[in-house]
Amino acid sequence: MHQYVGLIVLFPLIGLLINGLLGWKIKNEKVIGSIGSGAVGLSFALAVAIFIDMLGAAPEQRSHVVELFTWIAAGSFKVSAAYQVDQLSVLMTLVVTGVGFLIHVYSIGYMHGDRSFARFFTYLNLFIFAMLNLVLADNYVLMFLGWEGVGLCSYLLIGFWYQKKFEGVTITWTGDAGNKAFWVNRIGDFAFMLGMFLIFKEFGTLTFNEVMGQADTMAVGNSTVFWITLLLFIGATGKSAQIPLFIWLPDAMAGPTPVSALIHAATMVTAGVYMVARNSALYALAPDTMMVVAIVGAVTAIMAASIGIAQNDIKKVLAYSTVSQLGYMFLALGVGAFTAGIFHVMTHAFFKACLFLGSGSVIHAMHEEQDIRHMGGLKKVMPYTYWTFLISSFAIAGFPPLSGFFSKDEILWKSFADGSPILWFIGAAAALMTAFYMFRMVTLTFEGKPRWADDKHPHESPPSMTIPLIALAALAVVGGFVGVPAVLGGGNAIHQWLHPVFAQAEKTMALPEHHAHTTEYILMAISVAIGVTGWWVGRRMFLKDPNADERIAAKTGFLYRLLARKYFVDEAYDAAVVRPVVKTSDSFLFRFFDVRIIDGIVNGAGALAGWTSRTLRVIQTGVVQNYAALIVVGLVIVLGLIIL
Amino acid sequence: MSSELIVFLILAAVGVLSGILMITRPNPVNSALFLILNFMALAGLYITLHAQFVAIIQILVYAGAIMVLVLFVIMLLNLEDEEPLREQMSKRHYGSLLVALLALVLIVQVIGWNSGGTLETMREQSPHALRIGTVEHIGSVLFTEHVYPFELTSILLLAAIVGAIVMAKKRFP
Amino acid sequence: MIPHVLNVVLFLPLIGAAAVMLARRSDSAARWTGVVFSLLTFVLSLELFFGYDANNPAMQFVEKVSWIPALNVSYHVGLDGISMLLVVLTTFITPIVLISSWSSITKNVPLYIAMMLILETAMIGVFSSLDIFLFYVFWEMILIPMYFIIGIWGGKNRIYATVKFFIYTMVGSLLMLIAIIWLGYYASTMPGGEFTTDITMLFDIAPTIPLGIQGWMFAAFALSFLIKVPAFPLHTWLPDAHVEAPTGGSVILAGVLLKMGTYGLIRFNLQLFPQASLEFASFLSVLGVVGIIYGALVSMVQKDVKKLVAYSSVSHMGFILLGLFGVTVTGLQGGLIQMVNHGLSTGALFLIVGMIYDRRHTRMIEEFGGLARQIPIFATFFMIVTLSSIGLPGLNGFVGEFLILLGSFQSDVLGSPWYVVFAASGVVFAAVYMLWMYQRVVFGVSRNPENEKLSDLSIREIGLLLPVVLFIVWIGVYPSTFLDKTESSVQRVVEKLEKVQRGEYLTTSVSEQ
Amino acid sequence: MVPIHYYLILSAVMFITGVVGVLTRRNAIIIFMCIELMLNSVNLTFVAFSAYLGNETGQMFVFFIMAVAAAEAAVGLAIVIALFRNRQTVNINDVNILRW
Repeated sequence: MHQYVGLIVLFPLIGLLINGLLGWKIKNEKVIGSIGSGAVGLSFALAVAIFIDMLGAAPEQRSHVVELFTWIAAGSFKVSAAYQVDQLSVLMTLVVTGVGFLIHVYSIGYMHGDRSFARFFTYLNLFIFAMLNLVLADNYVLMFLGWEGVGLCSYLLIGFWYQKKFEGVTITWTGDAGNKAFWVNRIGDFAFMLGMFLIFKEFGTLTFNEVMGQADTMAVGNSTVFWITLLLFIGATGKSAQIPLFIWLPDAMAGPTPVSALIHAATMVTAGVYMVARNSALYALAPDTMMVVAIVGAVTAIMAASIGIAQNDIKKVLAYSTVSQLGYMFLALGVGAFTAGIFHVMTHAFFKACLFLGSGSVIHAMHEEQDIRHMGGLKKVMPYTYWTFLISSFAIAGFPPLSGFFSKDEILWKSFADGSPILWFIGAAAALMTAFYMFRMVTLTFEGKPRWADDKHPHESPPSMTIPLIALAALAVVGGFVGVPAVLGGGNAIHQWLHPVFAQAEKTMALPEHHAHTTEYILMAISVAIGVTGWWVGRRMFLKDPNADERIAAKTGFLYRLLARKYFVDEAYDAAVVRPVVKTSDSFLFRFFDVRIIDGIVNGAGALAGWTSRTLRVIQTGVVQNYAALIVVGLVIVLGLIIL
Repeated sequence: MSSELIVFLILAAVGVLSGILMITRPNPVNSALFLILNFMALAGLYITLHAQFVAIIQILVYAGAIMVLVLFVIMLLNLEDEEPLREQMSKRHYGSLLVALLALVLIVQVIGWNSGGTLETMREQSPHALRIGTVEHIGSVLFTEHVYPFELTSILLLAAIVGAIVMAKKRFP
Repeated sequence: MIPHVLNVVLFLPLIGAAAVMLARRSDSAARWTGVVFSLLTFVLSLELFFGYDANNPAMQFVEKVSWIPALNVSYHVGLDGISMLLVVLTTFITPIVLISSWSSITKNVPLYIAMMLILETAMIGVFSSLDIFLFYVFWEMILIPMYFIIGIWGGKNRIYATVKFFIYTMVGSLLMLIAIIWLGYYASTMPGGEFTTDITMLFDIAPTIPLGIQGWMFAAFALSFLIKVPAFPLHTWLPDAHVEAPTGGSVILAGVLLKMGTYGLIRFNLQLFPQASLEFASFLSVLGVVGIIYGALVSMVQKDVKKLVAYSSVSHMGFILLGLFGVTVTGLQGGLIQMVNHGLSTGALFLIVGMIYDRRHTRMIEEFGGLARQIPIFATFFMIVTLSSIGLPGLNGFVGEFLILLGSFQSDVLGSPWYVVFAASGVVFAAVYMLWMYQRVVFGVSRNPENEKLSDLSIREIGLLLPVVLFIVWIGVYPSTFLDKTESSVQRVVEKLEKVQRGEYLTTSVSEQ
Repeated sequence: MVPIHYYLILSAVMFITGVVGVLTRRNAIIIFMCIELMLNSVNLTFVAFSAYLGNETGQMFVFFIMAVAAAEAAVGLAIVIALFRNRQTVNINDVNILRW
């Protein structure tokens, strides 16, 4: 089956071409939506088929490379448009197409009546196309194509309602938010490109298999590999919204909600995690980078979670939650738990997509209202949304036996066992905050008394929106069972499945086996307790007093403002980077250097010639006698020279 | 002082004086008449140089044809007198005068007052001088050796005639 | 096979120019004549592309006729992969330019068409000359039509721009003329040598010039080409020329004329003066890198869209310069494909700016906004071309920039990764200035009521942009079509330089012999 | 005997007289006549050399110079007439159209 992998990528491409070129003529939303969703559905079906096919094969025969054509070749450099079908990429493909398909279906309902309906589905298909290239690529360059491609889609979709205003630091329009996302991503991509150059210089190839093959013989701690992995990781911080490049993701919420769910929660932002996992063999060679990854992940997790506490925009809360969860994933990667990271990518895709779609359903019902302080009591009005939202919230808070529990717990356990207790502590603290802000949000949105204006008439969303919600909630419930750890008597199927991909890295790192289950049980209990505490506090506090925030703000003062204003990171970047660059470019480089100095010299040379001529022109009086007199003067001079 | 020298000096004095008077008269007619006198003196000098044919041509063409044409134009235009030279002398005029005199000094310096250089051998006229100035000799040389320039001269004169007519006649409407 | 196809391609536009002047009674007759001739030239030039044997690094389609026997100057033309690609680019762009001026040029139409066709002949001549003297003649011949195109059909400040353009170029090319004469003279001092300007001969002779003199020769040639490129800090003629030139002039200027500079650097500087090239490589690469960043930063703060695109050219051409002087096959191939890319994408950007200028008679960014709603087709094309310009993978810009950066990163001549580190930051800046401009022009809401009345692109305008976009995607997805053609020629250039670097190339000065 | 210097110096004096006239007078016709004077002074030099060298070429020159002078007179005076017709003056200070 694997040789048909090209078709998985081709279907969304066909979908986007049909909708993009003929969408304005089709006009019928049903048809456009069906084409868009159908294309992704077909890809998903094919991915499932390949997956089943692979299940039937022996573990060592599950990895294949399908080469389509030579893409770029110059000198010693050659890359192909080739796809690598292995356990990791198939898993990611399943998540991307599966969740993607559900969100496509949801969008048919959500985008109903939008004048750019076809454009929206074109972009969504383009995104799936790019994302599939990213996860299926067998070399860095093709991966980079997907990498930038998803960035482009993110840009296009954030600014999809380009005539809408959006508030943010130095942001007025949704398009500005799109630009910010693209620019910040580009900074990451810049590092990614440098990483690629360095890889090519070191290994002479940019194909994953060949690079990993050569890496097998390298020594741990190689400094080139350190730089390679660090640069790639900086690329990942851009795409996956980690410190220091996380600032774009909260503003990316300017886009339509399905976009937030698909791109800015479930798939694209996990690309960095996938990329690091794909290069696990290289990272294993660079323990220093691994440390950086782990620390960045942990710090991002707690920082974003703390910001999430003080946000009132339903999508902003979820956005910071996403950043925080991504931090977990990197924490996992950093301590060498690649499987756990990918596992969390998968479960996170389920429950976060569900949460975002649920929030979209709420926003839809509330007529574009996003402030949770003006909601409340929606439980009765929109039960499907409420229940799915609640289930997903429990999942993210890590309540057993929901999916989030297994993946998050594995990360925390590994960070304790293979990392350090400090990392575990930060992770646990972030988990507490996560549970707190999630239930603060759930309570403010759905419970208590309605606080919305009288002219609003919330209603439950149409089936095209609720069915994906239910499907995702179901996945959020059962998704974790593929990774039940051994201590709980599970086979940890996902670990088994992914093991061949990470075998090389694990061999290099040679992590110790942990046989003492006691610690694991204790930690598990603690994390369950944390989840329950967060839920209880969050629910109690805000059920009693929906304005509890104001009391806290009054009490803590600056600390609260710090959180509410997101640690002033945007302002700091603006003052430290954006403004100085623009100002220097404008007043020094352009107005002074270009116009005054260079053009000054050029025009000065011209002016000098002009001045000389003007001076000499004085003798050109136009009076014949003067010319004659000058002739005589010339005669005198010539004669004088003859005599002398 | 030989008689030849006396004749030369008289003619030279007439030539120089008439030249100076020519350039200083306010009235163009007077100037023209002094110029004719100057040409006469030159014709005399040509005679002393045994160039009879040139002397005659000088009278005929210059004093006769050209100067008559000039007088004719002056009268045709009915010009008023220019203001006296004295009153219009400006810095520029003095400058010109100075430069011109300087040029004269330098030219004379080049020639040498009475001696020096290659001119030293030319204290007397060539014995051939008598022969080459005759009409017969000039004619034979002109129509043999210099026949091409001579014929070309006719084209030049034709062009001058056409040019003069074109420029002097009234414009086409 | 068409016999003497290069001669035909070279002179057909000139014949076309004569035909246009004969048909000058009616503007539309002149337009049609011009378009027919330029399209015919393009079709014939396809024979050059498909008939070119990619495995043969030698000059092909060679024509040689003695011209000035006393100086050994001959009409000697021929193509290798490098020049073939640029010739086809020229013949591709010219019809587009002619059609683009269909309704925007109304003054003295036949003369405009004729000038464009003369320009085409001159440009093809520059790329195909195998005799420096002939090259110089074509090089200078470019100036005349360009002078008139900007000077007659340009904007308000056109005379200033024209004179600046003219004098900048002249300053460079006069020094080049001196160097050409010196080269010819040097050839005559070789044992049994005679005065020659034939580069196939000079390729062997010139590298033996002692390094000191070679440096001066290199500088004389390079100055001329760097002005044309234009490399920082010799670029200030470009924004003025672009802003004042009519759309067609801008397109041809960005699309082809700038390439003459980089082409000259490959053809003459690298191949005639290899030792000096290696000496100067890091200096020129620094100029390239500074140009990339400087152009991008200055571009960012422009208020006039056309000026912004003009400065972005400085940035893009900086990449090419870096690619050439990294002296690797990868980098040079990238530089070459980037020349084509820049011609396509910046050319298309100027077309697009011209289209909006025709409608609104302004190019100020602040005047627009919300165009996506009024004129969506325009916005779509604008988006694709913008993305190509910022080097999005899958479109052409990426292939060129990536190969250049990759090549220079491996370069032994440069020997330091820092060039690439700084140059790659241009990729970030490119996204900043292009998308910022795009955001302000196309997204948001209209800041001027005039924008509400705009009409979307006509069939003619779509027809202009479609082929360009097609090639933008083509090169992005399957660049091998073009890279394969140039590979062997580039390999030959690089091998020569590598030989020199290893010291294998025999350097013998005249005095030693 | 009269040495050739005398003729040459006389010629020079007359020539400079003509130059002074050209430089100082304003009436175009007088300037024109001054030029004739200069031409004649040169003629004198030619004839003198012709006589002293015994070579007729000098006189040939004079002959052709006269032809040229005649042509010049015709054209020059035509110009003066045209000028007067257009400007009602022959004062060359008023005629400075050479100045751009």
